[in-house]
Amino acid sequence: MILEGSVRLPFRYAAGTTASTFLEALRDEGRLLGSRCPACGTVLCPPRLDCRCGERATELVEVGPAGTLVSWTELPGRGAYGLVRPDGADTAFVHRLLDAPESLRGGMRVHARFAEERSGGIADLAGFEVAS
Amino acid sequence: MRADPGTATPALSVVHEMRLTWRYASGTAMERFLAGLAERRIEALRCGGCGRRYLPPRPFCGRCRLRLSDWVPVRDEGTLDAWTVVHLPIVDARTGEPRPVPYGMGLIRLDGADTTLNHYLAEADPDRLAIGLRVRAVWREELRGALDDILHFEVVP
Amino acid sequence: MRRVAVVGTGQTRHAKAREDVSQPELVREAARAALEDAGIGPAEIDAVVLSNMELFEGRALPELWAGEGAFAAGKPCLKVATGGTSGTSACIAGFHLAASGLFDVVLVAGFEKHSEGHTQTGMALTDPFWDRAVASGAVGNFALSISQLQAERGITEEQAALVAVKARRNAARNPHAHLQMAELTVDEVLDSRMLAHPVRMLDMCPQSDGACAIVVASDEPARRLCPRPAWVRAAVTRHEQPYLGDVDRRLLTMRTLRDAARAAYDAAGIREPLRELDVAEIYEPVTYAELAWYEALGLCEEGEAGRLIEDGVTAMDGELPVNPSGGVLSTNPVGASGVIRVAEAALQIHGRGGERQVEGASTALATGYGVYAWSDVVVLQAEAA
Amino acid sequence: MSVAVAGVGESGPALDDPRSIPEIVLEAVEEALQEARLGFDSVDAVVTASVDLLDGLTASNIAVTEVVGAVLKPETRIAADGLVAAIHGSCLVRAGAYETVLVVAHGKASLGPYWELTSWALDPIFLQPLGLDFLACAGLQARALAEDDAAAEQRWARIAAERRRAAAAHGVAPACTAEDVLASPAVASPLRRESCAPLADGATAIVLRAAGPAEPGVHLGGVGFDLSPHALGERELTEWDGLRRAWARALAVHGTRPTLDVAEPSCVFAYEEDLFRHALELDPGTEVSPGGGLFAGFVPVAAGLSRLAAVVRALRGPGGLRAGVAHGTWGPAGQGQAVAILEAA
Repeated sequence: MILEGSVRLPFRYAAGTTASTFLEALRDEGRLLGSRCPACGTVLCPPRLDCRCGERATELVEVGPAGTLVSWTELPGRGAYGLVRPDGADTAFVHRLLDAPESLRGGMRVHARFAEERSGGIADLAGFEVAS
Repeated sequence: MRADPGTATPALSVVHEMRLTWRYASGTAMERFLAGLAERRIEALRCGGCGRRYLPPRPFCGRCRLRLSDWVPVRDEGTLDAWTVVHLPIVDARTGEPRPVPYGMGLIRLDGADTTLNHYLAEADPDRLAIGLRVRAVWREELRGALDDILHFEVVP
Repeated sequence: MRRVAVVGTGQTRHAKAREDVSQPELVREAARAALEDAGIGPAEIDAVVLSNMELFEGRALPELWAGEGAFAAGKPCLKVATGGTSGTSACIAGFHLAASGLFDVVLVAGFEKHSEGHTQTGMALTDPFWDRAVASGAVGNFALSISQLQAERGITEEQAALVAVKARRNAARNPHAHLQMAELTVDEVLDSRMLAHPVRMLDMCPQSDGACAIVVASDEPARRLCPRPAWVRAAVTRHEQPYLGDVDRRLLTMRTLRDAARAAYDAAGIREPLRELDVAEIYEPVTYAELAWYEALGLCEEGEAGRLIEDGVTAMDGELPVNPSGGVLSTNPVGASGVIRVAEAALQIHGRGGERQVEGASTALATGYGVYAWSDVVVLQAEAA
Repeated sequence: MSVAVAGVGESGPALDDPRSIPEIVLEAVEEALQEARLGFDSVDAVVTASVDLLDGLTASNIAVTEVVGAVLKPETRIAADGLVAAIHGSCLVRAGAYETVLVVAHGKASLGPYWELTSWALDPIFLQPLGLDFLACAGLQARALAEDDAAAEQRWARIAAERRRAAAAHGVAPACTAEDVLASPAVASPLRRESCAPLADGATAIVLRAAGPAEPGVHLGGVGFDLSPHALGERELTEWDGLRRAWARALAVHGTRPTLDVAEPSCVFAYEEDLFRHALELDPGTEVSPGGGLFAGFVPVAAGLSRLAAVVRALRGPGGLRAGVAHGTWGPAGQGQAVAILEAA
């Protein structure tokens, strides 16, 4: 026999100080921040306390809001996602794409659009749209 | 601008509520056991190697590493093997609700089984509970073929 | 097994909630400390073993996100999880990787952030046909088993309270410990809130956020990296039948711990553990368990555990100090707790125990425990075999 | 000293297997032991692979401890692809800790909403809130490849059709043509329904034994595994860098580069075969997934171990094949990679 078993469980994940600083700048100032590693110079976005090279990357710098679309996908009923490298950052990150998928292609310029109402999460960035 | 852990700024957090449903398969042994409960019948599987009569019934004796197929009847009455009175309730994952406290819990060795069943006790007074007490199942009126068809166990006077 | 040793240890500040760091950042804190202790950089790590209980934080495959904290990006990394033994089993997996000849230096990191989940989430998804409708929870499960320990061994609430006092007072000398209570008394333990008869609040371990890491090395690098390596003389794991009501899943008998300890002592050539061990870091999630483990570990005859704690045999100045760190009773980030046991045992052999150092410790025991079903026993020694 | 694969056993892949996890696992374990001509008592240690959230069980190895014969024995439970469990098992033997090790992995995709569950493996701060899962990540990776390669989608459709045809007799999905693949609906563009391996239930068990290097049978030679950075944007998305590193380690352990007669990659999506071939610099003469690979049924967690079993069967077969490679992967867009060289002695 098959039994359907459900759970409803709440979880609350700490963003940590570095990601919080990023999310606060996003919420309060509509700015994108990256972290620059003092050792290797890499700028990571979203910022991280610890760089890939093992050093602490505590210096925060502004990146974007314009950037380059690296890749994208569309899921039926769920919209489009893109991998976007903000200007001034060495890494790209995934977010929503706000334009029709037909208009998308890799390498195109995109621009961050910030949500009207912001609450301190990654969704405060509504997504990226094709730069006009 | 710098970000250091341990600084005074309260950090942000992200909330996710897990709402998931799994389709669990009982396996044939458990299916027969649960069907039995719906008729107020308890059965265990007996190992041909060590002779242990297993509750819950399972396909395989982990001690003897043998498949099991020998069903034996078990009574709905037995001996209290361990007990406690709970004041800090567990939250039922199915409902998200805690059980009202205090409540008794026991490990019950049903007559005819060699392993024990963990279940609720009607009695919640520590002074009236002891290992070795005889207890019996109090069944739900409308049986559904699940372990909570037994509401709890009461001390046999 | 080929020679391997623990050559470095590191842990975070453990607390009720570490909201200042994300999971990978928490792991990084411990990993960085372990590397500094071993005097190596991330590039010298050949493989990473992670320990974490997925459902406490609701994560599937937690190494994917948190592994980078342990410098795992671009390296071999695997995750081990078996409840309370997750950490000790991860250490043992790390020993085996280093002994395999495939990896010279292995970083083992355990972590848990209980504050990110619901109090009971880790226990919520038990067998849906058997346990879930009548779950007794972690505290309830202990309480049931303790009723047998009291009935058959005469263990008293006062003796259990002595364990709580020893643990929290020891913890006061451990800068990493979560609960530090230098002045705790037996009366305070006995007056604390009843959770499940006879288990009181101060009988139980806390739920902590924290991480711990160790650096494991094979023979040659171990000698190079550490002036006094903690050599692994025995590393034994035993698993049990799955249900709470199965025959030997009881504090009283705890067959897996008895079997594992016997096998470990054989491997390490230990005949009289109480005399030959210099220090023990055992996984005691509840005060009564420590007393049951004294018997299972062969530190005393059956029925003598209460006397051991009353006589101070396992106190810091006793014949065999048990849990100078304050133990699980003082710090319990589950996925890290087993790693902490091994790290603290190694720390004693390294002679880097600070205020909690047992003078001249050269043979140390570490154990892991999970829901009566799993036991791990590790013996570390200053002398290689 | 060498590590021999003394027996393999498999249950499934099956669609919506009505049996419980222990029942499915027991079938695979008994078959593997039988093939190895060993009883449970000859097994010194067990390595299991399972993932709690996929099974809907806390410490989900509890469900299988009895049927894998781990009661009162050492068991290591690895939460990753089953090939990593096999690699760990081989380390137990190489370390001289145990002579005979049973490795078991199970997965039951019918238990829960697999792709939805994978969202719980993604960064909860930056990725999970966007509704991403492993399927979306695969779409991003496939697009990055297709962007510079106009022929990619046609090629993937041909690969998918070929694998499905090879798997039709023993798999869970019917054969179809490349045209059918291209006509099937997009699930995460450019990925289409029929270019993805069908989810299934099953278990795989293998017995590893310490053996002399020349002892007849199939030997588990060089092994390697790797974890890439979690964020897609911190990887070279059009490569499986992690597999390249894992493969370099496997070759270093192996000592020589063997001529591979057969390769069994864990490709859930047809595009991944390109990445696999590229990372291993696979010779065109190597036969890839002769039985259809995961297109016969993708059993999460067990997939990599089932690939190992497939290579062992191929090397034991009448074709006189000498060496093969098994591959496993887990995580978003191939974040975790594992690879093992198998050789007939």
